[in-house]
Formats: sequence, structure tokens, C-alpha cells
Amino acid sequence: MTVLLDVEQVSKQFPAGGGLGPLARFKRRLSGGPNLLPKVYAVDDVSFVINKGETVGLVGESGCGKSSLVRTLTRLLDVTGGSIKLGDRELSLKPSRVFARDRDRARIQMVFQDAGESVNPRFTAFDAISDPLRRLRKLRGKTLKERVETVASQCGLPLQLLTRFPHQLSGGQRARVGIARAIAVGPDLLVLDEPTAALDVSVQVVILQLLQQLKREFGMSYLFVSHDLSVVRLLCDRVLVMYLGKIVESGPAAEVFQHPLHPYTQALVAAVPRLHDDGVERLRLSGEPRSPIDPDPNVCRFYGRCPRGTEACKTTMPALRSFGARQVACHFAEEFLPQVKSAS
Amino acid sequence: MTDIAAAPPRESALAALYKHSRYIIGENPVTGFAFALFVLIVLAAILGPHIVPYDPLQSDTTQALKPPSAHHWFGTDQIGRDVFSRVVVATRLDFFIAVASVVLVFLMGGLAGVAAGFFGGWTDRIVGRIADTIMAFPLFVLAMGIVAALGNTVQNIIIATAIVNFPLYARIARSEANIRREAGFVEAARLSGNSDWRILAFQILPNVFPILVVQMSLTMGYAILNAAGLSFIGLGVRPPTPEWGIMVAEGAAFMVAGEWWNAFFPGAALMVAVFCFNLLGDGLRDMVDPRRRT
Amino acid sequence: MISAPALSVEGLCVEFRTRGGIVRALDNVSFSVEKGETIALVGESGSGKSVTAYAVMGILDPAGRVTGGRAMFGGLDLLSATPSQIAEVRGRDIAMIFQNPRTALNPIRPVGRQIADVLIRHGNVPRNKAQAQAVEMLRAVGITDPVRRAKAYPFEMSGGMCQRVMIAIALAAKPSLLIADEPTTGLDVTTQAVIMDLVNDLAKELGMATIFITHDLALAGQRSARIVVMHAGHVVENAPTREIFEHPRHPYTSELIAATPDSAASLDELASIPGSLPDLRRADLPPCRYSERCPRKIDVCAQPLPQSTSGSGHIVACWNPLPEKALLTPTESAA
Amino acid sequence: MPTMILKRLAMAIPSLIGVVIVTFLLTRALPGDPAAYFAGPAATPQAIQEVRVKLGLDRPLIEQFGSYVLDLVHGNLGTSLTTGQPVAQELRNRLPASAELTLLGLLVSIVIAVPLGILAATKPNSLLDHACRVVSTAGVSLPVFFTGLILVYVFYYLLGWAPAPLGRLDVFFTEPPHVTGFYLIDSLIARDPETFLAALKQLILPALTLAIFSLAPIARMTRASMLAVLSSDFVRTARASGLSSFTVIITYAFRNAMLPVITTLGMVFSFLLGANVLVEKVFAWPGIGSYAVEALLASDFAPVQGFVLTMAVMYVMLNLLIDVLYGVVDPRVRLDA
Repeated sequence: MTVLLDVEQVSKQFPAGGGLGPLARFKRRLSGGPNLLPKVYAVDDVSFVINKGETVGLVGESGCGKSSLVRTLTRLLDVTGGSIKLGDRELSLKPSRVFARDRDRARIQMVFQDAGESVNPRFTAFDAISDPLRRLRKLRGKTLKERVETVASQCGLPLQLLTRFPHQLSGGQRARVGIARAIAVGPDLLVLDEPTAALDVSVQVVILQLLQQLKREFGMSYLFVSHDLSVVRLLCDRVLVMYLGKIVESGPAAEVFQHPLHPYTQALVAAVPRLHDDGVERLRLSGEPRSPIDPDPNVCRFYGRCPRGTEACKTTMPALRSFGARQVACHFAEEFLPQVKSAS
Repeated sequence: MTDIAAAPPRESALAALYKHSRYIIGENPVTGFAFALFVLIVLAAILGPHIVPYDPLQSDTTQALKPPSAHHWFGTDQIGRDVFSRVVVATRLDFFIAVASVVLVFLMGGLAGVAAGFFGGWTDRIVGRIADTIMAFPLFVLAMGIVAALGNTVQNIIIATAIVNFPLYARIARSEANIRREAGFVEAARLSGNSDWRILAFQILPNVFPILVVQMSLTMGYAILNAAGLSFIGLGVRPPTPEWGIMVAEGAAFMVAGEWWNAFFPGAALMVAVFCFNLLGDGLRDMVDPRRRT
Repeated sequence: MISAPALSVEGLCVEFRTRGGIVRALDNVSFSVEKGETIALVGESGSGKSVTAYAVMGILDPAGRVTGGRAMFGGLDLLSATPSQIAEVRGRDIAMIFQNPRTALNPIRPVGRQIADVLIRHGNVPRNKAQAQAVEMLRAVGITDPVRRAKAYPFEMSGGMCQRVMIAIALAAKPSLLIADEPTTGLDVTTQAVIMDLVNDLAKELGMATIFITHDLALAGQRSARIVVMHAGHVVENAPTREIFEHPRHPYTSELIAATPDSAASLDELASIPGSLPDLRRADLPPCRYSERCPRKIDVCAQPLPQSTSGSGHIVACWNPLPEKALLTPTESAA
Repeated sequence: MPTMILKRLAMAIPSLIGVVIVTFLLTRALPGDPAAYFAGPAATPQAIQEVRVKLGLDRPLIEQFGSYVLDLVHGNLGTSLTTGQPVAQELRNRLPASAELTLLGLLVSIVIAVPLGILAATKPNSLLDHACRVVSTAGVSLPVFFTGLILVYVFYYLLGWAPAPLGRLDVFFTEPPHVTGFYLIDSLIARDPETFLAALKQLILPALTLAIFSLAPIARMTRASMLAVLSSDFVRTARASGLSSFTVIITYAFRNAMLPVITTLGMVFSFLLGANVLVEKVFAWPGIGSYAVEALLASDFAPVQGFVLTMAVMYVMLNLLIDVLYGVVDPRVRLDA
């Protein structure tokens, strides 16, 4: 498996509370406090790898830092630290402001959750799909028109819909336009930010099957972001579970959902409503998540809500340790390991 | 609620706008009426001097202060000039003042606001500081000050009206650009290789422009009122050029003594024009953004 | 002992005047919920499940009009009751909770006061005691440090906590029927599980009938005794949960189950439903609004829909339903 | 709460500095040469130069600005060339006249516009709703001075109900003993009903003119924000909880709808202070507006400077009041500050 994307200790911080005004910062310095502004640690020291042709799932609840991580990978945001290597090219060197003109721009593209909001209301479907082709592939005129039409039909979009505006298309049709635009320039990595969250079940199935078929046809790699575990289970080979800016568990999707090791993943898997409920007593998370602002680096982020929180969790931050193909950031992972070995 | 999944039949962009606007005008006759009135005003502004029965400047003391009659539909003023001719000819000047100030304030306030909203940082702070300083003055008082300082030529009235409205446009443009700055389609545009300037010009502005157009038609009404107000206190257009504000000012003294037509007709024309622009503004707002119906 | 149902909706029809024409949102919708029973109204967007609840509660959007049917609550028909009659019932005997809890609460009024408002209006609690009782309500819905939280504003609370406040408001007057319109759709799946537990426990405690509206079939199945499936303004199937999952009889229900990700081992096994929701403004709408997409369509489907009920209260509105105890299509049997 | 006021005050300071600079520059650019005017028409160029030195107009602009700010700090706004009186004194005498007129006008317009807006919003497309829309569009289109003239013509000239538009008090009545400078309040304090009635009759037409002018934006904004709030989620929840319609419309809906209305008041104040100048001319009202207009026409920059500065300071203070009012109503603002 050749590595396509190598993410190494990436972190992303935002000024907290919209940043202090000059007055407040001056007062802070007067009172001898650190001149550092309080920061939200949206993404905190995240490392993982995406291999060529692989579909990796990224799962986590709102506020866990998924979209910040995704926006740094696609170079819409600059990283605060760490490196993002696409093949042999280090992407984080060039600031995101000018990355739009970079020759590798076309290699990573993105499909957005609300397709309606991610297409300019004044653009027709044709304009939306042709824009990247004009800018990144310098196509014009007839060749442009042909390319747009081939990509549209590959995505199952009837050609007569190309002159429609977003508000004249159904949810499913808009999702197809979003996908067509992203694959038009032939990217190596396609980042999908909850592409079917806003769709009804019946439409969701069609779009998911389209995505799988496109991946087989063009050999792209996917990073599939979602809060819906049952969708991730169907589509992804491997899955990363994020909580408050850190990866707490990762591994083959089927195994992670069958026998989750990290307490948070266990709570997540237990919380998902199942069609054929086996009536087993469900693990419930109590309390509220810890604050992401200037978090204490040696306390486990899940401490306080974790059913197994002990003294060790309060003093040392559990590192992400590997157990074969599985990784988990918890001092007590071993407890669940024998069960995993005997089962698989 | 029910969102209709089946898309309506195929339409080109222009046909959609035409059908939409015909629907708005149809459903809201008031906007239709305002649009007709607007066309009338534009015609008066263009053809005015050629179709007017009398020469608006030619005085005839023997005919001074005659009430409205068959000869002089709007009567005559204190030095015998035909009030009707002057009112019609004045349309051109007032209309010009309105359009010029609105275009100027759009270029100054609108564009500065969009840039401030989109780029944020220093541009935002500078534009914000300028807007705050101008906003510290009551509108008309500042206009008075500017025109008094620069001299009351038509050109200065236009500049004063534009400066006074700068904060309003800057604020609207800034907020509309700001909410779109993080919109999905802007991020998609960046992914598609568009530079920030290209996104601002071809993606943000076309979405903000219609909202500013609505404001422009409301400001046209304000611009005429402002110019007339300045003339009324002797800071506007200098007599004898026919302009509604100055005509009302000159006629005011006679009104109290009973010769009402002298001030009434220019005042009425002024009101009708401003009324028309405001109604048009409301109609445009419905066309641009039905949700923001006021 | 067949006690009168808490609520019985019969033949409910609702229309909306829109710019594009008349939308026949609901057509002859009937179902009932027993005292203490929890049923789920399940359907995709545009199926009319929320419109049904809004019509029963009398808070339809001005463009909507009830054009037929009855909603019997106790002895009172809510659809033809006088405003004063409805004012007595709404918020006291029937309560409702909504989606997006943060926007569903008054942003500039402390949450304690919002609960107190309902207590004063319906719970005939004197003004001075209302605030104290509101704090008790907050404790009952599991909010820690309720005394301080009562003075807080919705923007200072998480989505989960706002939803608990809304539940406190709804249950302040101990209603006998609770309608929950997609209460956990916007929340994280862990918070959703906790909130749904809370609603179920309180319903059991108060012996309250509950109508749970959702698009998530699995969530509906886990939380309710009976499931009413709606499609394009029609009730297509109404049966006990276990029955409907094991022997769905309406083609749409079985397709919906087969399309739910949880029901399949791999993506290819997921069934996709052809076509899309019909445009409810069309004058030529067929009597069965699923017929244009239905693989089991036969000639008689053009006739007005039948309402057949089988033994265990399994209602289905279809001329050619799936056989009762027949062998299921391969995909279901493997799940 | 106090921290919020301090913060708003801190933000008002840059505006005030901006105001001082702009008023200084504006008046220095007045056409015509004050020294020549002051020295008299027959004065020799040499005499004019003498006056210019005395007035300090020959010194570089920065120095003039320095002394201007220094005077300001001592509350000295310079003296008016036309009347010879210190500007600060004249403004202080005339301010109550303008303030009484403006505040009464605003009070009348709020009392009419806000209920009209609420009723129009609660009964969409009713007669009232259309009335509100027509009134608000017409109101905005009516030039203030024209409305004033029409009212005078109809109620004074034709019907004779209203007194002649000649200042604050009829010739037969004496000014009530000065307490606040507001004739209505002072005459009440002096328990002198005749003067109160006379002053009120004089005030009615100009106040009505201002009211009609400011009625429109308030009614329009009240209706728009009420419509928006009434269709919001929390009003739907309030209705579903069976709260009384009064609670739903006033305690829940109107309190939220008030927020944008309060911000509109800032803009309406700005219109009112401007329109005040015009109404004072139509009704020969001895306020600071007419005072400034006469000075402007005579290129007498000291009173103009004083007027613009007073108006701006008053306007900044009013905006501050509005921000504080906003903070009282909306906890989100209060807790953020």
C-alpha cells in the first residue's frame, strides 16, 4: 500500500472568544499574566496516514475538530503546527491564501455537506462544474463543454439540468452537482464532509452507491467525514474516532464498531439506534465535554465523562498506542484486548 | 414543511427573472404603479425642456401670482413664471442629483463595505472607523456643513449626499459580504483555484449587488429630499434654476398669505417622485429577497 | 378494557396555498394513540408528519388550512373546537417539543422564567411559588445545579440542556399527551440517546401518551411500541414495531427498511428507492401517491385506496401489499 | 452592567475626537473671509489684516486647532460675529426650544408608530396592515418642510384652529419661570395652565410635522421585526405551550422585536435632529437649528462650529443611551461586554 497522504502531528488553534481587544490584552500584560491569548485547541497533535485507493472514515461529534482538521488538509486553513505530505510534496509550507494558484491544488478536492449552500446561488449547475476546469485545467469552449457533460453523466446528472440554478434542483440533484464539481479535475484525494447528512434515507443510498462506484472507476482515495456510524461502517475500510481535537481510536471499520476499545467509542457505538435492538443495557455518557480552551496537556480529554476515569487519567495524557492494526489512546485498552483477540 | 422535490421545468436565467418580476408586479399592483410612475419621471427628466408650454425662466410681472387656470395649469409665481413648466423642467436636475449621489455612494460605500466584510483585518477597521466618524453626525447637519464648506453647487450637494450615506452602505455591504465570506461556495471557489480577488468580484459582489440596488432606490428618494431641504434653507441650488426645493422655499412666504399653488405643486412633485422611488425599492426588495418582505 | 384512546385522528386533510399552487399536504390521515402508549410517525421530508402534529395542535402556518377530518381528544374535536377551548387544552393536556432546541426557546428570557410562565398559566401555581417549582422541574429533567441554571439564558446552554429545558416546559402542567417533533435531530448521537431515555422515563412516570415524529426508522423502532409510516401526505402502514420490521406489508415500508444503512452488511445490499416524491400541487395525483414509484403496481392501484386491517392491528393502505407471513425478500432475512 | 457602559463610553471617545476634527476643518473651509466681514465693508485691506491677526486667523492651521481645542476644554465655543454673544451661551438658551420640539415629536411618533406596527404585524394583510404600509412609505416620502407648510396652510390659514406659526409662545403670554427651559414643564411647575395650553397649541403643528416624518421608519421597522419574531421558533413554542395571547405577543414577541426598533431609533434621532432645522425655519422656532442656519448664511463659523459640535455630542450621547437601553433588554449584549 503506497502512502498518498501523510499527516504528522498536525494541530490547529483559534483565538478563543473572538480574541481579546487591545485594551484587555494590555490589562492582562499589566497584571503580569502571560501575554498569550486564550486559544481553542480545535485540532491537537493529530497523526494518521491515507493509502492510495483507501477510504478512511473520520467520526466524531460536533465540536470534536473534524471540520477544522479537514479544512487544514484541503489547505483552506493554515496549520498552527505539524506537516501534511501529499506523496513527496509538503503542503503546509505554502500559505492557504495563495494555495489556490498552486499546481497541486487539483489533487485534493472536497464535497460539502449542504450542496445547496456550497454552490453559488447565481451559478447554474454548468457554471459550478466548469469553474474548476476553467481555473485549474484551463479548459475553454467545446472541450470544456464536453468534459462537463461527461462528468455530469458519470455522476448521474441529466444533461438538461445543467442550466438550472441550485434552488431549482432537488437535494439529490444538488449533491450530484457538488460531487461532479469535485471530481471534474481528477483529484487523487477526495474529502467528503458529511455529503449525505442533509439527504433523506432513500436519496442517501443512491449517493453513497454513486461515490463507491466513482472510487472504483477513478481509483481515488476518500476521507469520509461523518457523525453517522452506520454509514461509515458500510463505506469505509478504516476509521478514525476524534474527541475534543484528538484521535482517541483508529483501526479497521468493522473491527472498531464490533469491539470498540476506547470508552468514548464504546459509548458512541452504544448510542447509535439499531433496527433490531438486542435490548442490551446501554452505556450512557453523563456530564458535558471539557472546555477546548487552553486544555491541560496531561489530563485525558475524556476524563470526567469516562466511566473508568482514575488517578492515572488525571496525571498523564494517554498516548495513541498500537495493537496490531488497531490504535487506541487509553491506559486501560488492554482490558478489552483479550476479548478482541479471541473474537477475530 | 413540505419541500417540493420535483424541479420545475427548464428555464433560462433571464426567463426566470422575467417570470419572477412579472409575478411580483402582477401580485403587487402597487409596485406596477410605481414602475409606471418611474418611467413617467424619467421621460419628464429627458424630454422636459422640449415639451414644456412656457420658458421656465421667462418672467412676466403682469401675470404674477395668478392661480391655476387654463393657460397656467399650476398658476404663476411671484415674478410671473409658469409654475407647471418649472416643475417639469426641474425633474431633470433633481433626478440627476438622485442618480448621481446614489451611484457615487454605491462606488464609495458599497465597494468599500464589501472589501471590508470580505478581507476583514485592517481594511475592516479603517472602513469601520471612517463610517463611525461620519455616523457621529446627524445626517442633515453634516450635509449642511459639507455644502456650506465646499459651496452650494450641484456637484457639492451630490458629494455631501454621498458622504452622508457612506456609513449606511458600508455597513450593509460589509455585513452581507461577511456572512458570505465563510459560505460553502466561497470555500469551493478557493478549492477550484480562484484567488481571493476573483472570488470577491465574481462570486461575492453579484450576490451582494441586488441587496444594494434595493437600498439605492430608497436612497434616491432620500437624496432628492436632502437636496430640497438644503435648497429650502438657502444652501441648495441657487435661484433662478428650477429645482423643487428652491421653488417650495420661494413659495413658502406666499403660502401663509393664501397663494398656495406656488409652493404646493413643486412640493407635490417632490413627494410623488420620492414616493415612487420608495415603492420601487419595496418592490425590488420583494423581487430580490422575498423572505425580507417589510 | 378498551379505554378511549388519548388521541384519535380521523380523515385529516390539510392544504397549503403557495405561489406555485395548492399543495395537498395531508390526504385522509388517520391513526390513534392509546393512553400511556408511545407511537412513532415516520416518514421522509415532505411526507407530512410534522404538518399532522401542527394541525392537531392548531399552530399551522397561516398559509395552511385544515380542509377535513377530526382529531378527537377526550370528548373534544380539536379541529373544530373554539379558540378558548383549545387554549385550555394546549400546553395543559397536550404538550409539544420541537427540533433545534436553542432557537425554540426565548433568547432574552431566563429559562426558569419560561418554565414558570407555563406553570402560572396552566399549573395554577401562584406567582411567588412558580420560580421555585420551575427549579424543581429543571432538577426532574436532570439538569445539575438547577438553581443557578434557572437564571441562565438559552445561548449560555448546550443543545442537550436546551432540549431538557423544553421538556421541562412541556411537562410543567403534567399533560396526558406529548408530541415530540424530531426532538433530537440536531443533537449528537450520545446526547440523543440520553434525551430519548429521559422522554421515555418521564412518559412512563406520568402515564403519558407520546407521539414521536422522526425520519430515523431505527430510532423510531427502538423507542416506540407502534410505528405509523407516512408517504407524501398518506398513512401507508400502521403496525406494532416488531410486526412492521419483520413483516412490512406496504412496498414503501419494506423499501425504507431495506434502505436504512443499519439493515445491510454492505453498501451493495442497500436497496435504493427509484423516482422521487410526487409534486403535491399536481391536479392529477393518483389515489395512491406511491404508485408511480411502486414495483408492485397493478391496474387496480388506480382505484381509491382501501384501508385493510389484519389480525394484530396491522393496517396497510395498498391494493397489492406484501403477503402477511410470506418469506421475506433475501435481504431482510439475512439482517 | 457598569462595565458595559464604560466600554461603550470608551468606544464613543474616538467618535467625539473625529467630530471635533471634522467640525474644525469644515468651518475653516467656509467660503468668505470672516475677518473682512468683521472689519466692516469699508475697511482697508490693512484694517482687515489687523482683524485677522487679532482673531488669530493668520496662524498655521495646527496652532488654530490647538487653541480651538483648548477653548473647547474650557467650554468656550467662541463668540458669534453676527450677534456678538458667546456661542455657548446662545446655544444653552436656545437648546431647550429645539429639545422640547424634537422630543415631543418623537414621543408622538413612538406612541402612534409602535402600536401601529404591532397591530399591522399581528393581523397580516388586514386593513390595518395596508394602512401601516402606506403610512410608512408616504411618511418617508414627505419632505418635512412641505408637510409643515401644508399643515400651516390648512390648520392656520383655512381652518384657523392652530395659532400663527410665529415662535414658541403667543405674544400675549409671558415665558414661564425658567427651570428646565421646557415651556410645558416649566408652566406645569409654575401651575400656570393658560401658559401651558398656549405653549402646547404652538407646539402641536411643528411637533406633528416631526412626528409624521419620524413615524414612518419606526412603524416600518416595528412591523418588519414583529413579523420576523412572530414566525420564529420560540413564539411557536410559546403558542404550543398554551400561553395567553397577551404573553405570547407582548412578553415574548414584542420584547424580542423591540431590539431592532431600538437600533432604528438611533437613525430616527439623526433624521429628527436634521429635520429640526427645517421645521424651525417653517415655524420660526427660536431653536439652535435656525440659529445655525442664519450663521451659515453669514459665513459666521463660530456658531456653526458650536452647533455642529453640540448636535454631534448630543447624537453620540443619544447613541450611547440607545446602546445601554439595548443592553438592558438583551442579555446577550450585557453578558458579552
